[in-house]
Amino acid sequence: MSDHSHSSPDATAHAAHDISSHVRVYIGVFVALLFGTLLTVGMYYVHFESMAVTISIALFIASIKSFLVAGYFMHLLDEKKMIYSVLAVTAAFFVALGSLTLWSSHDLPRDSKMKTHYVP
Amino acid sequence: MEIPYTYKARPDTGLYNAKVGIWLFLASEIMLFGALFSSYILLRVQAPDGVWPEMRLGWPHGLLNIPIGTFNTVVLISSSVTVVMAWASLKMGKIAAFRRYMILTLMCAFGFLGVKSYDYNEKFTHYELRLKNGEVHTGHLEVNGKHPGFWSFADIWNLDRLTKEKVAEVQFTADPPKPKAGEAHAAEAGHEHVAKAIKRDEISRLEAFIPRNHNFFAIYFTITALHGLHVFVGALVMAYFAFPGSRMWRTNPEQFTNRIEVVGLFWHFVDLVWIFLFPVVYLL
Amino acid sequence: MTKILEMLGLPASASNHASALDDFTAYVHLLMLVLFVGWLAYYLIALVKFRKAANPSANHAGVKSNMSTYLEGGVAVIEAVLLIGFAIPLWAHAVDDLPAATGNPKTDPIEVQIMGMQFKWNAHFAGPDNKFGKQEIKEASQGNPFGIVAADAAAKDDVVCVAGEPFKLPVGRAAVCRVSSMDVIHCFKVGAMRVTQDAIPGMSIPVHFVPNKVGKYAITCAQLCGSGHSVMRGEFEVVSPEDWEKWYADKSKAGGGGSFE
Amino acid sequence: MQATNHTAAHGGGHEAHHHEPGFMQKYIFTTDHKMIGIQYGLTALIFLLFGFCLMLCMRWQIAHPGHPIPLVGSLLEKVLGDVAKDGKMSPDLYNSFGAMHGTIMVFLAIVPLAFGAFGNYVVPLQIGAPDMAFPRVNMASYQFYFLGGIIMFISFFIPGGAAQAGWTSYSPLATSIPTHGQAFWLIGMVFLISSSLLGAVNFIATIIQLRAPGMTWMRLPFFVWAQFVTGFLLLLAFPPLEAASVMQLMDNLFGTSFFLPTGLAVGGRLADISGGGSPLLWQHLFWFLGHPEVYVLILPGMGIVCEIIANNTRKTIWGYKSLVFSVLAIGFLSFIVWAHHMYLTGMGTKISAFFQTTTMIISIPSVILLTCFFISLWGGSIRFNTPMLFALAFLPMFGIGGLTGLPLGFNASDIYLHDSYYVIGHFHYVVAPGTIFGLMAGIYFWFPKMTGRYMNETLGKIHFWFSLLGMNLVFAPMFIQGLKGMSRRMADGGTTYFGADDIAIKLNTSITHAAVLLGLAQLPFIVNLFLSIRNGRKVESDNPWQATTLDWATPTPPPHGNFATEPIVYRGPYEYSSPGAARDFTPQGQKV
Ligand code: HEA
Ligand code: HEA
Ligand code: CUA
Ligand SMILES: [Cu+2]
Repeated sequence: MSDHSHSSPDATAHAAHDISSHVRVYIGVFVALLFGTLLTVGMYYVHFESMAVTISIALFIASIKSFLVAGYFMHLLDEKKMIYSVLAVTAAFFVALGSLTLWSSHDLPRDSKMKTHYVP
Repeated sequence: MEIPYTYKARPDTGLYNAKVGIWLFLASEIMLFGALFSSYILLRVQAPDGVWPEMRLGWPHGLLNIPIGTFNTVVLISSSVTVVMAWASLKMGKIAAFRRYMILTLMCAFGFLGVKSYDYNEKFTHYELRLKNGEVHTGHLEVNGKHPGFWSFADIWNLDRLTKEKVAEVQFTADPPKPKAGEAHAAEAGHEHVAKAIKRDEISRLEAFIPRNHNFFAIYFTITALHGLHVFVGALVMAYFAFPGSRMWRTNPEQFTNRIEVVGLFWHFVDLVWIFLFPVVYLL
Repeated sequence: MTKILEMLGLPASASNHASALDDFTAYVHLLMLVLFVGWLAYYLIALVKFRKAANPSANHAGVKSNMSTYLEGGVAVIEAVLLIGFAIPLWAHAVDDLPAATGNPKTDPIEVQIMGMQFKWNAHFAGPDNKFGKQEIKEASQGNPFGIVAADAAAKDDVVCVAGEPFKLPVGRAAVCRVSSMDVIHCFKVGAMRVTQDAIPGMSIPVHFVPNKVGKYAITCAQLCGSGHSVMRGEFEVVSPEDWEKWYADKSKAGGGGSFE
Repeated sequence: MQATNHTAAHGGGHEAHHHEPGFMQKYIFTTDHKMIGIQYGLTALIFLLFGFCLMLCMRWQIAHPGHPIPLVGSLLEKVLGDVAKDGKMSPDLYNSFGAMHGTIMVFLAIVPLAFGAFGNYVVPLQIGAPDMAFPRVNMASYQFYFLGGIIMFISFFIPGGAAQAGWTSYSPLATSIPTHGQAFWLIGMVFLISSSLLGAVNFIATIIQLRAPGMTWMRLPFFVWAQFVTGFLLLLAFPPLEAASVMQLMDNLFGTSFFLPTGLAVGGRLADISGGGSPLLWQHLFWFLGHPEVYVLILPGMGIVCEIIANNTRKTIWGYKSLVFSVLAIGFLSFIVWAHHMYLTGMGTKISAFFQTTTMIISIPSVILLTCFFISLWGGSIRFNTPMLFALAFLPMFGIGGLTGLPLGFNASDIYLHDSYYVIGHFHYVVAPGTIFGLMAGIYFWFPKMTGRYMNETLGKIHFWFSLLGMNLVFAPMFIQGLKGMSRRMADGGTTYFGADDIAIKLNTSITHAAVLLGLAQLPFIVNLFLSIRNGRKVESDNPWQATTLDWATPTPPPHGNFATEPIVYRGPYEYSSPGAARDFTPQGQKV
């Protein structure tokens, strides 16, 4: 637990110049986010052969953007252990929900039919 | 005894209460939106290949208005910056700057909602028309000389309603033939809109771009509406803190700053959801 | 062991794979029984021995031994054995080992489409030509739940039992039931055969079994499906192969899938 | 409670500037965790009774299908209309009572009682906090719960009646019933889920932030640990059901097809829907909540039982550390076992092997928990007062329920037992003589703290023995019915399947009688509860059970703000009969 980091909750501990250096970071992040948005949209107009590539690129950019928002705007890069633990658990369960549901919709008894009407 | 750590950090966790609270709340929100995203993926993966609407079951592409979506993305990103700047202003003790940034944020929030409702309306007035001979068109509808569906659910037509109101014929302006996936709206300019009369009896299905039309719209409206609700609630709370709530600045600046941080966290989360939502429903 | 379960009410089974399942269920119950009786005995002794009157002052630390760790480890090991040795293979057999056709019309598995419908079970056989008639969604109706296209040549000899009419299966020959539903989720359960499978609209899932006793068997619906759930009961009869051939041929001639005009 | 408020109010440090709030402030719109706890408790008990009354009507129908319900039949006909024609229970009514029995018991009775009431009342006291971290959120949480309850209750009286698709609300059935009962159910659920979310955020934040000085994690009473894990289960498992509820509501009201596949027929005709949805998606989202939910039902009960056993054996809990790790393991694992409710929806070998392996793994920490409680008895000096009797009975009852979970957890044996009365027997053993007993134990145990008076022991013992008898006579025969192949949710009690002469059908009647007995056994409790508020024997001190945890270090009843002076914690929670100590208990807040 690193108590003497920048985001020490004690407001008075913040020297003003400290904050203004933060502000520069925020502006930088903002520009990066705009750039990411442009990239995402641009990617849409450039046609990739496979859907998989398109999806991967789009999600990759979205992940970077969300990393920036969470990391800098939400100060997650500089957060306390307790919050990390909560988020880690949440992330694990989210992944479990998505992946196990998807898996079970693909691992069916042999010769089962899906996606179709009941008539085989 | 008073409740401790309402704004001072607890030494061993390094956190004040509301910060713990908001992160826990956001964790539950992750599961909420996560479940919706998972459902989206599952439904989409299970849908057979094929491009809607030519094939009833396929997952549609390029039906949403990308420029509008992009614009809204920029709006939300900007609002995230202004919120964090508002908080930074408080940290530096500048209440006036704080208020300016909050007003900017609110403008972004309501701008987002306004654009979003325009977007919704565009969908409500757009139709998918299936003919008994197997042809499928999308386009705009004119019934008895009126263009239906302006900001209103009740105006939306479907086959049942045509039958009930004994409409024998509708005028249908088909969209331009789709050039390539993804450029549906870009190409609209060069197209001449000619309405064609279509008999009620030729139609086998008539449905606006509303949730029941296709699961794509179902999920699109459900997630974006839920997201919009978050934007709306967040905006209300921020409006409160920007004006009446800011009295607290005079009595307890530290607690007030914390509150803005907490509100900001919520707002950034809403932004985060949109960052995924935009490519996933608009682009892919 | 299975005897004990039968004394408790488990009905006699009538399919080839049933005894393996029943044995397994019995092993699990044996484990449960041992744990329960063991702990209960300990528990009662502890309550009597350490009641306040007999033991006015408590011993702070209590038990010092590691017995419990071994016990928990033991439970874990037994569960692992049951899991890997029995449950998973049994399940793999149930869902993966579909009996294969060899081309011999006398011994090949019999394919049946089972369709749940509020509140009836329907069955559809391919008929003597071994080919299911064409089926289409838009043909489906209450009377023709399988959506058979009557005009199709292959459909003419199909054997169809709708509206709860009992059907028949030959003894000793594998049956593959492809279970589905047209409206809500039902559950195809034939207790005596030890088969259960949800009937889910939009899906068709096979279950297979080899009936080994002639007799009449009830199909129940084990999933809540509406107001008629409790009366949604079907029936089939397991008969000798000769009787079955006869029934099959008669039924096929009597109209079969061609009757849905 | 007000009467004793002053007689026993020797709360020395009751802050002087704190003026007495008015009636509304104090009892209705209160932010005091203790009053909110009591609100939760009373509301939940009323719903418990209501859920039981629904079940009595159903049990009558099961035992005597098609006969008018005695006593209440004509009343039901009057208020509910055609579904209760001639005072008889139609299958529709049976289904809606069944669905609502499940829903009410789970979401409106047990969870609010276990988590809302006990959690609210006891957790802040045990960790030495003045209140919850967010008192107003706490109030909102109760109000959401109350609203959700009202919506559920109203749904009985709308045309067509309440939801009929079981508490599991499987699509497409849930969407194909042409009444609005299901929509009410879904909206009600959204409120209840939101309430639980607010509650969970509050509990977890409180436990993380407001522990008194010296109250380290490993000094937390086990009850607090149980509530902590429960909080996480609520926090992370409920939102998916909230999402699913919204989606099913869309299916219901706006004609979408999230959970409806292509080609669905209603009444033999192709339904006018877009299709393309997945009925199994609903089940996944439901059970993703559903399984953690069952641990929400049991863990607080276990916590209570642990406190009471330690107190009444006068000895530390054996294996505190393994208890804590087990409960954490249960919490974690409970998120990845859910599909054991779905084995028979069509699962391949791999995925079902995964889920049954996790199911078996999760049974191990449950075994550890029980083992620790059992071993804790050894060497104790056991007092058999009413709370202890309930707590002791919890152990074998949970044991039966848990052990019968094993054959359900192995998919091979579940093939035959799935959706039979065996399942009903399994989970009622865990929730009824299990959790309810745990909660009863808690009520008898903390009643003196809440009111300054004991509950009557004689009435308590009558309540206990007849409840124990009743519960077992109700639920044990269900295993036999299940083994005989009787399916659940049968509006005719299974007569169509078995014919009236079968043993299984005969058992129906005896179970119904036992259920009536069980109901009668609650009368002494209700009398006891209300009479003891004013007439019970007064407590001799603030710590009548001579317990060690901080909840007993407060004035009785605890005033607003709870503690006269900030408590400081010096030791673990269960220092009973420590060698060398003057008394047979050493409170956590006592300096050496
Ligand atoms: C509080 C509630 C609760 C609890 C704790 C459990 C615990 C368990 N449950 Fe249960 N379950 C339900 C509530 C609960 N369940 C409900 C409500 C349903 C039905 C839902 C519906 O369909 O409507 C259900 C259904 C259900 C099913 C689905 C059945 C079906 O529909 O086909 C399965 C299958 O795996 C299962 C398994 C288990 C297992 C393996 C455990 C394990 O965690 C159990 C572990 C415990 C032990 C192994 C006991 C250890 C004790 C000892 C070793 C000592 C014993 C001796 C003495 C006491 C003397 N449960
Ligand atoms: C926590 C959950 C819970 C609890 C406690 C109970 C408790 C009981 N349940 Fe229920 N039950 C379910 C959850 C629960 N049930 C669920 C989820 C289902 C499945 C529903 C479905 O199919 O969808 C079900 C289904 C179910 C069935 C099967 C119905 C069917 O499949 O057709 C039966 C049958 O007998 C039954 C019986 C009982 C009985 C006799 C009790 C008794 O143990 C009740 C004991 C309670 C009391 C005796 C009341 C005590 C009252 C007080 C103490 C009041 C005090 C009041 C004041 C002071 C104001 N239940
Ligand atoms: Cu079909 Cu129950
Ligand atoms: Cu479970």
